[in-house]
Amino acid sequence: MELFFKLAGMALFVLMLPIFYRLIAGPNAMDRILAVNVIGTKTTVLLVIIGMIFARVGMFVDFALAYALLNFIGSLAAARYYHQDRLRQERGAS
Amino acid sequence: MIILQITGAILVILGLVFFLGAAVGVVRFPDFYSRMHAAGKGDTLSTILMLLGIVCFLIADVPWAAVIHGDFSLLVEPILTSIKVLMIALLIMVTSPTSTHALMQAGYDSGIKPHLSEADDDSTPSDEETPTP
Amino acid sequence: MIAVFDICILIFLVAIAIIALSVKDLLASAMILGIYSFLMCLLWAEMGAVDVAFTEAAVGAGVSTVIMIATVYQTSRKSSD
Amino acid sequence: MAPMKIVALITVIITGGLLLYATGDFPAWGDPLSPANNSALSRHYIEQSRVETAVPNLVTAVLADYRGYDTMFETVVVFVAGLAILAVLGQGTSRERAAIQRSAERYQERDMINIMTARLIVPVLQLFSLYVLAHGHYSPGGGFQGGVMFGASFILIALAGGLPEALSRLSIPGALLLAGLGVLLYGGTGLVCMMLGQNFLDYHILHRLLPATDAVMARYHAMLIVEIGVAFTVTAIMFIIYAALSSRGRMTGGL
Repeated sequence: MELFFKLAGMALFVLMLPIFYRLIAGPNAMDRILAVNVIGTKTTVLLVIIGMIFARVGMFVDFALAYALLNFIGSLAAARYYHQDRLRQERGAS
Repeated sequence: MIILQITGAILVILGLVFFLGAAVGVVRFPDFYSRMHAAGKGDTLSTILMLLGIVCFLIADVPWAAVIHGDFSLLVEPILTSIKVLMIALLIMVTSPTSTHALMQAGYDSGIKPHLSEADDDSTPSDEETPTP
Repeated sequence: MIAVFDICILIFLVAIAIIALSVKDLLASAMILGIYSFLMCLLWAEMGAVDVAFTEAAVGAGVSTVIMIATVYQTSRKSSD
Repeated sequence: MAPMKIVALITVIITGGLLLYATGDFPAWGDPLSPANNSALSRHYIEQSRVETAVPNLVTAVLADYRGYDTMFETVVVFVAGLAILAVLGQGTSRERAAIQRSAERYQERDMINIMTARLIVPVLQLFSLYVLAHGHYSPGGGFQGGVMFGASFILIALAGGLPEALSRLSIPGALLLAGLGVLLYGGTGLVCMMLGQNFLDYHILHRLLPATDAVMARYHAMLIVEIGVAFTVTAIMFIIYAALSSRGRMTGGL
């Protein structure tokens, strides 16, 4: 079972590589923020998987939960930034 | 209990398959909105499936032989942990679509045009900000 | 075998640091520093420093990204170098 | 590429290579022969902290009891950082604030979905942060982490519903009062220890004040009081930093 979770964690790391490609090559900032969002969600799973590998899930699940709660704030802030930026430009134009 | 472990393994592998779909979609799709579509759906579903698989493993790990003999105190910690993992799945089910929605709105606000034409489909998958209509 | 995790996370850390330095857009750079913090949290957790990992998760996931975005909003967006 | 960038790249690559090289030498988790266990002091912490303080989480015991000065002045540093941000950004003239408020009101459009999700998440976040604060003796966590998460819940309210919405729940004077109260709670615990005839932050004498506790449990409970003080300060200062930075000190408009 430990080996299974190690392989699953490695598979998650390998599957993150395409997302990293989008992070490096993304044509504009929004694509990079998308990649950040995907990697942030996957980090929660990776934390729980590391807990399974060490057989101490009760300890690791606490900050996986904190992560799942807080990860949402970053993308919300980016969305607010673009919204306010557009409003500011419209205000400047009119 | 071996059945629960096999179920858990299948769920984790299924989650990895969905995440592979999301990763391919993020690389291959032509414009920001379709990439966001792949990332949002595949990511949320794969996360939830993998967490459910981990819950199956946690329940299979409980020493059921001792519990059946009346030692219920062994049940407390695994069930608490399982509830927390299920809580993570629930919260991701709520927050991840919301952040996808917020980022979609942000893409609209920042003036990204969707990729509409069929003509330049195979020329450049990673388009610039304003494709020709 | 757990050392493979270490090496994966450390290579990703170096890659993320280089990307965050080379991106001109400061908003994207702030978000990429968020990934740096995610990977740092994974590294602490995987090395056994669980309290430090919790601090990194609490500060890096929510607060520091938001504060950097707020600062970018009040200053200019493009890097000047 | 500019020469400074090449220097930075080389530094990053060398540091990363050294870190990768060093990963082979890590001791396993819980290895009794790891170099961190060699000195007499760390062996004392590992063997005696459970006996002396009754706290299972070694990190909390070291952080809040054995190294109480360290944590106290960290709290003071956080407090002073918040005060410095408020002092540097200033408040702007009242006319400027009124202008920002008028334009912000005219262009106010908030997203309904974000507000609803924030309403759903904020109680869970606050409850979980209180759990992290109270359960810090048994699992990772404690005052700092719980405080940061509680402050993040106010930031979430400000992002979803606007800065005035969050300021109506925790105003800036109220936040400053809360931050000062946290430092006072920490320092006051130390002073009470001094008044009872012991050293500063030497908690075990507090069993005379706290009901029905012996010297060991007095240290256990005093650590909880101290962590609550840290959480107060960190909560208030995180929110103050966000509110001041996102609105340039004007406390209206903003993100």
